[in-house]
Amino acid sequence: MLLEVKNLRTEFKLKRGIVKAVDDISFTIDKGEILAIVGESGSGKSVTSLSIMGLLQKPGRIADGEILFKSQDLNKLNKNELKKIRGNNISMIFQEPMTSLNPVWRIKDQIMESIMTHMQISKKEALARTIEMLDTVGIPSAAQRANDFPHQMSGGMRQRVMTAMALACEPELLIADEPTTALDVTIQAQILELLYKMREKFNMAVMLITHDLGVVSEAADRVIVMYCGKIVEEADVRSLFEKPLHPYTVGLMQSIPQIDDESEERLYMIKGMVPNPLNMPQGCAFSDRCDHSMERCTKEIPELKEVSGRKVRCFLYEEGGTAGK
Amino acid sequence: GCGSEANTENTAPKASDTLIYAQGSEPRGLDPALVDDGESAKVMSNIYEGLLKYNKDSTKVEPSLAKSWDVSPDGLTYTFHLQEGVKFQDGTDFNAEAVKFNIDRQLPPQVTEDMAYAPFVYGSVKDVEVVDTNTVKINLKAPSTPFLNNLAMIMAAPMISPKALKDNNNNVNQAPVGTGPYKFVKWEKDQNIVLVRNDDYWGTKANIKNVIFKFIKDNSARVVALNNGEADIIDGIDSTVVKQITDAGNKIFQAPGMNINYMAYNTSRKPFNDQKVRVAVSQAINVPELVESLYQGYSEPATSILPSFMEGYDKSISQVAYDPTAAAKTLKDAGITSLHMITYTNPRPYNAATGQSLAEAIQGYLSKVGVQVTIDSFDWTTYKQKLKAGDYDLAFYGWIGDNGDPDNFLYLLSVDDPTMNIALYKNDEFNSLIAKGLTTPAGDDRNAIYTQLEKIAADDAAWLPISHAQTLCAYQPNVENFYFHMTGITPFAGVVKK
Amino acid sequence: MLKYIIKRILMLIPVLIGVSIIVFLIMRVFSPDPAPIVLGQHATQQAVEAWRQANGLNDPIYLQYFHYLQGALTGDLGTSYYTKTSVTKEIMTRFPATIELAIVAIVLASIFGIVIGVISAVKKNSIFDNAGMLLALIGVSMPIFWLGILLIILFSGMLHWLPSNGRINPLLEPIHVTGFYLIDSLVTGNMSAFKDALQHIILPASALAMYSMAIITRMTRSSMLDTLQQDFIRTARAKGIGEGRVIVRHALRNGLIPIVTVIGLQLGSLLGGAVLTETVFSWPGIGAYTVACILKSDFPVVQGVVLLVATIFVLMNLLVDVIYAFLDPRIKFSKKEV
Amino acid sequence: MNEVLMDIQNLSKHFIIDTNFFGKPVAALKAVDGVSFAINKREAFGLVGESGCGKTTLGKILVNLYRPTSGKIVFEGKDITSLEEEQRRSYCKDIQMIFQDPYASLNPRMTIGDIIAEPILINNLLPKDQVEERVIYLLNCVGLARHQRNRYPHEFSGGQRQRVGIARALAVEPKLIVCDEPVSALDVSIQAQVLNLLSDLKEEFGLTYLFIAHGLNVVKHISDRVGVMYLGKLVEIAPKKELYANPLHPYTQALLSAIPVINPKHKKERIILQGDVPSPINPPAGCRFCSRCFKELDDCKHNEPAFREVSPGHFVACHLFD
Amino acid sequence: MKVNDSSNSNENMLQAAEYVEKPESQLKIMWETLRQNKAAVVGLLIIGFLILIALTVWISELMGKQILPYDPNYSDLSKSFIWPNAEHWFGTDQLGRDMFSRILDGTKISLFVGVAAVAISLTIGVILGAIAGYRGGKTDTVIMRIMDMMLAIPSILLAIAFMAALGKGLDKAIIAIGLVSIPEYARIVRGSILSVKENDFVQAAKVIGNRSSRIIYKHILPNVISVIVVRATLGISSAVLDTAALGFLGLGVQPPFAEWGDMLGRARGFIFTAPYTLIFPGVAITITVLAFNLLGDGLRDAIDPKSRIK
Ligand SMILES: Nc1ncnc2c1ncn2[C@@H]1O[C@H](COP(=O)(O)OP(=O)(O)OP(=O)(O)O)[C@@H](O)[C@H]1O
Ligand SMILES: Nc1ncnc2c1ncn2[C@@H]1O[C@H](COP(=O)(O)OP(=O)(O)OP(=O)(O)O)[C@@H](O)[C@H]1O
Ligand SMILES: [Mg+2]
Ligand SMILES: [Mg+2]
Repeated sequence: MLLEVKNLRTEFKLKRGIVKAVDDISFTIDKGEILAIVGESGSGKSVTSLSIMGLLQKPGRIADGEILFKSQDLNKLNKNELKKIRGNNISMIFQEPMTSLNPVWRIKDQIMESIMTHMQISKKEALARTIEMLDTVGIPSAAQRANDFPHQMSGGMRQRVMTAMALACEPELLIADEPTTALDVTIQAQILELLYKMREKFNMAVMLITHDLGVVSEAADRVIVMYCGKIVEEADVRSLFEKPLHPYTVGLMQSIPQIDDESEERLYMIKGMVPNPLNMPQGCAFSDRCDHSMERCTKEIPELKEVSGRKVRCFLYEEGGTAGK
Repeated sequence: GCGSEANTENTAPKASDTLIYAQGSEPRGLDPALVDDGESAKVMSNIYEGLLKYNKDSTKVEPSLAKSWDVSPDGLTYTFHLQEGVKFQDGTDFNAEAVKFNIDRQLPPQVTEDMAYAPFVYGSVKDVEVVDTNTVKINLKAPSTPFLNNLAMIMAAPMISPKALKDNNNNVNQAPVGTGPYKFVKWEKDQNIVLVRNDDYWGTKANIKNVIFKFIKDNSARVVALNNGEADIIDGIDSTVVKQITDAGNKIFQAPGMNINYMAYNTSRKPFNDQKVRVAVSQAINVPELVESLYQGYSEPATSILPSFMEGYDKSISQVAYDPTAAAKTLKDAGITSLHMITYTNPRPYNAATGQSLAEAIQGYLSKVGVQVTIDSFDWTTYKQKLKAGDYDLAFYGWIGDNGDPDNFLYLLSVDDPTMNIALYKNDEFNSLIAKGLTTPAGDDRNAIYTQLEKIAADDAAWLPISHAQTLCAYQPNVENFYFHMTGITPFAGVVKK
Repeated sequence: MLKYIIKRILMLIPVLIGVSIIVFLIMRVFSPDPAPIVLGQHATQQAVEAWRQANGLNDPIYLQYFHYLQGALTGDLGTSYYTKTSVTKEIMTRFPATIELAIVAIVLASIFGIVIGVISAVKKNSIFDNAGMLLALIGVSMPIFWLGILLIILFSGMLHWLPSNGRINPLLEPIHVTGFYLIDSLVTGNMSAFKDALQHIILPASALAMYSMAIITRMTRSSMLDTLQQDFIRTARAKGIGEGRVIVRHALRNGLIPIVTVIGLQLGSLLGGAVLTETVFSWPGIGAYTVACILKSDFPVVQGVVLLVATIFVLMNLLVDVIYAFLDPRIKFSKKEV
Repeated sequence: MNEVLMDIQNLSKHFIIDTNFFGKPVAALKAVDGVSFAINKREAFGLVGESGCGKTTLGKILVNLYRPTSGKIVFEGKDITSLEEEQRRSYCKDIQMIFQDPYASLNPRMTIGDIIAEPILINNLLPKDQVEERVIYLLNCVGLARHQRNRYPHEFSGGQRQRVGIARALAVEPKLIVCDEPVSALDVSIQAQVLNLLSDLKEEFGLTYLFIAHGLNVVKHISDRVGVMYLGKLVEIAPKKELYANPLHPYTQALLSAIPVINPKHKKERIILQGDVPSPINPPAGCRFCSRCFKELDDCKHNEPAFREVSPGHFVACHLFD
Repeated sequence: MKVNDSSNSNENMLQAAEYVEKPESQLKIMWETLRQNKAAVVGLLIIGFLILIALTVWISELMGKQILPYDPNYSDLSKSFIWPNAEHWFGTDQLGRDMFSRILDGTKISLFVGVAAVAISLTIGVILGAIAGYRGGKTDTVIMRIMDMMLAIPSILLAIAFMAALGKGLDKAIIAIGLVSIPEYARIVRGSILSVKENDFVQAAKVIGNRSSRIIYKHILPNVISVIVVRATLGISSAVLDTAALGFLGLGVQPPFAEWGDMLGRARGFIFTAPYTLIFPGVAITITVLAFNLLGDGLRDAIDPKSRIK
């Protein structure tokens, strides 16, 4: 077990109230595993990853929980110890390739900075490694392009540079926060391919954050579905797509137009909208959008329960629930 | 940048070797024929000398570059016997040729329109003859009693090295060469002028080696500079800072000034073409109180146009007395409720409190007798133009005497030029008396003429004479023998610094 | 790049011609006649007329402008009515003083402004931040001349620590190399002159710097707050580099871009602010002199100064743009490279 | 069989992006370059292609926001390309647009009711006293409540704002609506709501859509025919079923294969294209796709392939089918 | 955050009823945000107080009543330079005028000049900027080049030259200060218009058939107005400073008007005799300018363009 997150709770204290962006989530990632986290905008995916990296900014703070990386609680480390792990053992690529690179630095300097922070090597060696990494991620004529500024590259190339930077120190865990959302489909395919190859090559674990179920089904080993800061379902990828349990997961899958779906029917719709994080319903956060909502759902919050080797947070699957019909 | 000995030294010279004089603004230039301002005069009086000079305490003339002189009985020929062996600071000789050169330069056809004082000083001169090396003869077109006095003036009259004039295109504003006790070293624009002692001076040599004129525009800044040890002597201060200066252990120099500060009525149009109205307004104003509070004892309330120490002054002359009730009545009868006044914004040598404050004070008095005054105040340049335009009921002005002759004050009321005779006063009797005074030889007869003129002016009330400003300077306690002559010059040759 | 600069410099010409027209109109059409003041208290009406004629003031205005432009193009800005010295010389003897003052002020303002601004941004809402912002607010709200007078009263009048006026003790004046006393005295190794010049410049430069410092502080703070929000800062932190490096190398380097613009603009406005500072501190620069010349209707000098200041201002803007491109590789001078 | 509503003939738009010192253009960006196709009445014509290929530009030309550099637009048999300003505006009623970014396309200072009422008022479509009724009707059509009429856009979520945008377009009862990626900015769960709404409205009002998207799955759901664009040019047009079943152009094939399938069991064979879309400023000579093509022929580098009909209704521009 | 719908839960209930919510006033929203900003509230309070003083003084002056403790322009030379005391809170000046009354009276002048000058530059600047920004092309180039020319001359020099040419006076000071700051407004308005113009809603407005003029005043200007309001608020503060600077140089208003800068300029001569004559006007200027700066900053935060439009 590489990473274990236990009862993580992250809050943002705003003037208008407290946003519980991540509300008591626990999960693990094993060596070499790709864990996907899905959920729609605002469900807490990015906040989870930032909490792990220790990159939360005010007014956010980790209210509770442990983040054990190789049994070491990252949350309890001091700044210097954390810096040693960050970018070295755990790295991260971000959602926005357009803005996540420093616009006034040449890309080689940005990658070299990362290398030289964590490895005791000379500038020359660092440069050589930088070019090697750029080559690995598939940037043509890497030695030349290394001198470019970010704005001289396209979105896909930048995302590759980000990846090269993240992988430069051969991390054990890579957190990829929606690495393809801003990209075109053909470029998205390139990047996913790259991630896959890199995982093989370096045998690292990947925490892949996305809201695209297609990406999940293509790339992940295991999936966590988040809704309003909570894990609502967790399963390995095959069983999840074979038989989604939580009504939200079910709805999500049905609402996406399928390329190989020949039916001309209307799409399935999840009614309503995500609730305001400052004004959460009392019971299950999904209760007022759910087709199976029961009286109980609006009053109590269900627990994340084991159901035949997977986990789901829904009263339908509790004893006496109507599931399995 | 001009180089000087001072440049190469890496330490400041001993303080007692240097005298720093802070004045309000920069001279226009240092060519006596080309300038007309008091700030230039102070500097030039240390570099140049004329044929004659004024007595230290009055405007009586004394020998200077001329040892002695004779006047022909018809008053048309003046013969001067020059000091021998005098050299200009550039090493050339001072002699009769040099005198002729200097005067010819300011006579037609050579004279140019920017020689402000040439007509005034040399207007009566017909020609100049060199008799021998050390004797020169000046012939006049008509007798002129003030002529000798004029030759002691610091404008137009001083002797400049002809070589320097030739070298500098007939303009030594930036490169003055005279015969005086100090030599010009350098002039940093807007900062200072540095002079150094002329060790080859023909007379008694100066005590202090370096003299620096510093220009500090703001009055209180000059006081700070004095009290902060940045200046040895400052001038142009007003009464309000005297205590501050003496508290800091510094000293005040105070002397009567040869000037007049006045308010003029526009006599050319209604309502002040009526003498009664003029008198009424004058009655409304408590001049002694006004002078006391604006100048706090450092100006004397004016009872006449001429300062008291001048020839022609008579104690018996007095202006209209303060009588607000009478004033209110007359003005009400004349139906006068509002008047238009123009004034200047800056302080002047004769009015340290600024024209604006003076105007506002008078506005205050007039409001008490039921007359509302609107004030338009202008900077000095614009003000002069507004005066010329003549659109005002009341205006402020003043005069600084040039040569100590009474004509120099009273002729103002006789000329046509609207920027001088701002009351636009016209009185034929007055004008003919002025002409007579000019040709009458100095003496009691002549003085009587000017007393008479004063009386006419007071009765007619074309002006309301307000004050004669005293010269007010301050200096460090270790400075001795400093004096400020009533013509506005500051010779430093005799000054000692302990 | 070079093409761009040349293009920009060519574009300055119409701007400068426009500036000269504006000043020409204000000065020659609307301002009072200089003749009486130039010629003094004894001048006659004829003398005034003759003088006006001699100085071409009786020509039609367009002809006057044409003559002026003709002169200006050959480097002749005319002669001061008042001192009868060439305008170029008049300006050049005073200009170094103003530039020296402005540069010292902008250096003071930039150093303090950036340091306070950065710390305020990093420690947002701390006591330091609040105090810094209050200071900046007061800085932009205080009339510069009032501040100057208060400084004089305090440091010269009461404490006697620093001189209240002038640039230097004239007897210590260094040999003129550049006209900047601080530099000249160092170059010639004249340490007592350097010390004296430094003492003289502290008060006026501080008064002049106050406003700009406040502006730069505020700009730095908001620019830094903005930059610190950016995604690439998060990237930098994710690399595991130290916070100090993140702030200085990543955030400040980017945040500096708008700050440079502000500093450039401030240098322009400092030349304007110098008008007041120089008046208060009797600083022998171009600012106070120009005001005096405006009031005396000394047309040639005013036109010359305004033209010079405008030139400096537009060149400063050009310089800022070039520095900008230097700091920010995204900016291109030619869109062809897109 | 089908009646043509709008016929687009050889349409181009070149943006001038650099001029020399004298203002003469020296570089042009060929955003749309010689595009021809027809939109039939009551059909939904889908347009896909990668970012920057000129989809939005094309849409904006159709609604008069850009003047085309060359080419012709024939609407209901009338040439509307070179009309005077006044006449052009009269076509506003017929052709409307829904924008990609729901956050930027509504005036933040107007209530949503006013936003919807504005087109009715400025085109004088209804007497003043009936406008309000119509606004409420339109709100209901797009699934918004009457009581929300006086709220400002910032009080709504993205999906709701997009509905307001749709209502605004519907207000003038247009014949053609250009939908520029109306769901790209929305969350998956909301996307379905908007797509369903658009289908419903199409039926209800008998609308014609030009539906722009960059993902083929969304287009497939809504459109009848699909056009594929690459770097300012159309590379393929076919009826939907035909296109998805039998894509001819290599780019279309790659595009289809790149879409992740939500079924972990069916890991399909991927065509991964190399490199990025080249810049439209200096597009490659010959076939524009040849720099990324996996089936490149000799001809491709030099000759531009013609756009030809290879089977009924199926057009493609590729040398493979010459 | 895309979700902002607190009434979500009772939406269905309301939908049934024929109920239409009142539009939420934009001003009210702004006020609400502004109210949270303590500094801005302080600024607003001070400004309110200053306006109150100015209006009271002005109205009572119009009605011929004396509301100030003394006539601000009444000079009594026998009372010159009285230090602050119970009778004259701020002392008296050289001419024996009550400083307290003059400072209060000066509020009227400073505010008036500030507001009027800004009104001039605002009107002309907004029109020029709007034309330049919306029309673009040659018009834009010509207008902005002229603005560049004016910007190239330090505004205080330009104002001094104007004043020297026009002469002293309240009206002329307003014109001079108003004229020299036109370019700033023109630039800001043009810049904002250019950025608002890029927004899709402007394009949408064209698509539904709006005329250009209507697009400008209905769609563009309302979205630029906040920027203009902020700029104008800050502009008042700089106009007050410029007025003071002109007054200080002796180029401001005609006497006996109690203008703060003019008072400062004159007090300069009396820093030793009557330092209080230097302190009070300076403090008055600083407080006024500070208040407008506080409010301007607060407004800027309150209507932060980032939160509404790009
Ligand atoms: N700086 C912040 N201040 C206040 N609230 C925040 C902040 N950052 C995130 N949140 C809140 O935390 C919650 C989770 O946000 P998060 O960014 O993790 O969502 P996400 O799942 O990554 O969404 P997306 O798919 O849009 O990236 C949201 O409700 C958001 O409003
Ligand atoms: N006003 C303009 N001036 C110059 N170039 C433009 C302009 N508008 C668009 N372009 C360029 O034209 C090309 C096509 O742009 P367009 O917006 O039509 O693409 P798109 O297919 O809609 O892309 P996306 O999927 O990103 O919306 C792009 O390269 C773009 O940079
Ligand atoms: Mg996220
Ligand atoms: Mg688009």
